[in-house]
Amino acid sequence: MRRAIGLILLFVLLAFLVSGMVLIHPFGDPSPTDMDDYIIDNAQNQTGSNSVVASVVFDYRGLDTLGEATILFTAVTGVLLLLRTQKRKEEGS
Amino acid sequence: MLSKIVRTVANQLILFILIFGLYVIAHGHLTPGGGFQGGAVVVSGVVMLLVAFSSHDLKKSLREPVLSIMESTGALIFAILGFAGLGTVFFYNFLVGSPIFGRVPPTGPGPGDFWTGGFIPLMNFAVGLKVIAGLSAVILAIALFARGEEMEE
Amino acid sequence: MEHVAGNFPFVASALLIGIAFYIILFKRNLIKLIMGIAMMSSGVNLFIVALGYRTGGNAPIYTDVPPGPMVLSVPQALTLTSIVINVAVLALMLTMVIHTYRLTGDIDSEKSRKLKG
Amino acid sequence: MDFLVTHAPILIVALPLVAAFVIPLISIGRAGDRGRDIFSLAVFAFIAFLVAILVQNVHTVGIRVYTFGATAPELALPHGYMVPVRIIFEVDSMSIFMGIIVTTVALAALIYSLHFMKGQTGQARFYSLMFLLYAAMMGLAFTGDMFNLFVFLEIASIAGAGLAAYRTNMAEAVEGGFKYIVISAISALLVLFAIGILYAQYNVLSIAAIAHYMQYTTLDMIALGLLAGAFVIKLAGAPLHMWAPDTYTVAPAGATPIILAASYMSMYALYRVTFTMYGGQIDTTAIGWIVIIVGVLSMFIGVMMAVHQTDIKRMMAYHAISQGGYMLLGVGVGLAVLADPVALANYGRDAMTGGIFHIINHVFYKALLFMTAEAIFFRIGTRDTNKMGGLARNMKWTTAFYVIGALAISGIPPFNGFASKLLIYETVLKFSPVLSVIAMFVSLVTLASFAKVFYAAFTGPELPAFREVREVPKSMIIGMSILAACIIFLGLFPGLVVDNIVAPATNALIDQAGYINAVMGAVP
Repeated sequence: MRRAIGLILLFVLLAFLVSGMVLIHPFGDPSPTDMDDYIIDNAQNQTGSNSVVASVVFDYRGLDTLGEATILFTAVTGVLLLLRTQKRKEEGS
Repeated sequence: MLSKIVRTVANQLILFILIFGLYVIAHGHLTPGGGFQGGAVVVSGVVMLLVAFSSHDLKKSLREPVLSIMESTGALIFAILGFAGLGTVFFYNFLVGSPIFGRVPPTGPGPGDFWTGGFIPLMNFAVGLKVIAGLSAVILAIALFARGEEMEE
Repeated sequence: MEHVAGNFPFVASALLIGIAFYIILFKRNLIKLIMGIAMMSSGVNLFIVALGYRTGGNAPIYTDVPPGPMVLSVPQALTLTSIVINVAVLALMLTMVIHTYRLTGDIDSEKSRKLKG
Repeated sequence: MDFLVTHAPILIVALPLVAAFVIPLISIGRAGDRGRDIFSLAVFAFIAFLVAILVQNVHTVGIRVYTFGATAPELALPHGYMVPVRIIFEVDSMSIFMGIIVTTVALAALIYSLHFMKGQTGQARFYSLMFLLYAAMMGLAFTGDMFNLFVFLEIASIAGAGLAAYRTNMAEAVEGGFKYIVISAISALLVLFAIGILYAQYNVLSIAAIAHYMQYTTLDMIALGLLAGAFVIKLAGAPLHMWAPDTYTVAPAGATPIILAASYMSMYALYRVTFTMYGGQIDTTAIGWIVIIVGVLSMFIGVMMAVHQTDIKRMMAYHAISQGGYMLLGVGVGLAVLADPVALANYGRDAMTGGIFHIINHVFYKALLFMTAEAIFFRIGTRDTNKMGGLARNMKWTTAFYVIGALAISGIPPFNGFASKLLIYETVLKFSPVLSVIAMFVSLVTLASFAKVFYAAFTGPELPAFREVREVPKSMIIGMSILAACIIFLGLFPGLVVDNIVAPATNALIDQAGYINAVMGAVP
């Protein structure tokens, strides 16, 4: 029973997604491209970097990369927190 | 621990992997690559050492507090580079036009100049440091835990 | 529907997400569940990076680039961020599965379950 | 001072991040514990001061725009260009309202944790994760960029899951954390997929720019469905609420209130998307009714599941789902009549105000209740209400705080729950009397449920096992009394709070044009 409901949900979701996908602009011809054109045209003289992707990652969207570095830090902190030595006796648990 | 052949080859190969990883990090602003990618390359070398030797042996050379400090330092350098732009705006690329990495290349296709990019190469180094330390720590911690050992606090 | 053939990459990534959902919903092994989430993230990354493709475009890096249009750069940056995020999520998930196995001796989601009701 | 005012939005997000990076460095070695506690408190006090500055600033000058990496913070659009290129923080009254909630709760939780965590392992990383979670929530509140929202959502999920699974020697804790991260990962990927769809059509990522160019095509509706589904999962809306009781039950005390607040940040994101990004042009009546139905289901299922729980924290977690239903009900009514100016002025705006006011009230009293539950657990080592009894004799402060929280959640005057619930009952009555009756009924069941636990745990004969039980340490009492004071203040002066904080937040949500113009004002 649960399996049947799950399968129906899955097919509804799939139909939903696939029907959406065929409505997107044709592959290889994105439009509009205002933001990306601006970045491709100005990346070199604004950031001095030849790699446009690097200038997007670190300059135009620098905060995302700070967030991304933070996520890595968070995950490492989480992993080391969970795999910690528990020599001292825990009071709370 | 694997056979002597594997260990010897791994010992020699780690140097090349390290150099390639550092090359990818250093040229992040000119070629495809950057801090994350180069860091992942270096960490793949660490994984190779983990396979060739044992996690017990590796624990002695890669100690957890050292990795922790390296990781925090990388993250801090990144954040401080963001803060350094606060004279104008957070994340303002304040190094463009300065003597350090401040050259601006001619617009259009070109051979690429290492001393360009403003703070981007510095950020690549910070992120590379962070990724190397962070992912090594995660992999080592999981490997040690699976063996029933623990990293020292 | 005239775009179906032209939009094949988008449809493929949607199908990948669908398969991933099947795994997440019906597989009880926790490792397979994590593989499902990894597949789902691959599907989404594929979708985003495919959005930025321009026919015949070069990689958006000016170092020794041949003449011609460049593909969009923002989707590539977003994908880069998203890949790292998924690495982090997977690392934490695997750690939790290791703990689950250590504490309950099982990685079956029904058998290792403690919290009910 | 000008410097602080100008850069307050980013300092509030970046300083906790730096603190989180520094904490592992300064707590290496044995002597680091005390220094770290002082450092954490000092940093947090400074951040709270910055939040106060920003609240004052936003309420006087209106929406604050902060563009990262531009030559001036207000320069959202590059010179002579039509679309924003860089990441933008956009702080309006609604963002700052969420900021006030999160900051207060995090401050109380931090102070509470100082004694709670003493002597436990892994403290440095625990505090580090708390700061990361706080920074992520503030970033979520302030950001004006869809992809940035996704990034902060992921930081919040990962930090929350790490905190929830903190007690790794209990299988339940690991399971609760695992459920949280699986649910978060799936919903975050749905959000990312929706962002991809929106980006494909408009080639912008800023919320204001997407709203400006919005065409309301089929694809936009698919994206709205994915976004709404993802956020309803994350805020524990009714059919998708199963993770919430598990996670809230197992998380350690200092972390539970913050994880709770994080789920309401998803509710904020849901409102941001439906009101600001899609706005009044879509068929808001249908979407409003969907929100109302989710809300009523959450209210009803949550309270019905809560009644027969024996685990005190699990009971409170189900009540959290139920109370979330009130917020959705209030805002759903406002959304349903958004296109009808007469009804909106008549009761819709007040219903929304009630729903939004309920967020601050609920986070405060539920955080207080979770803290009292953990205080009991801290002293007697069990959360099973059947094993408790007579605790009021030795734990007077905890008992008092529990009573305050229980009366507030049941909507008894003069506590704050009454103020917002009354606003919701009155306005919903004008919209649909049946819904109002259901809401009152749920409130009664809530009162019964908390009264039952009160009699079981705090009154009755003194159990021999608990004769030696002492009151919890001072820092835990201070943490709880901060929240108790806020509850009483909100209950005694609801008008003051509604006029000064809540009503501007409601207006900011409704005022889509203002949000767009703050960024896109220069576009012809």
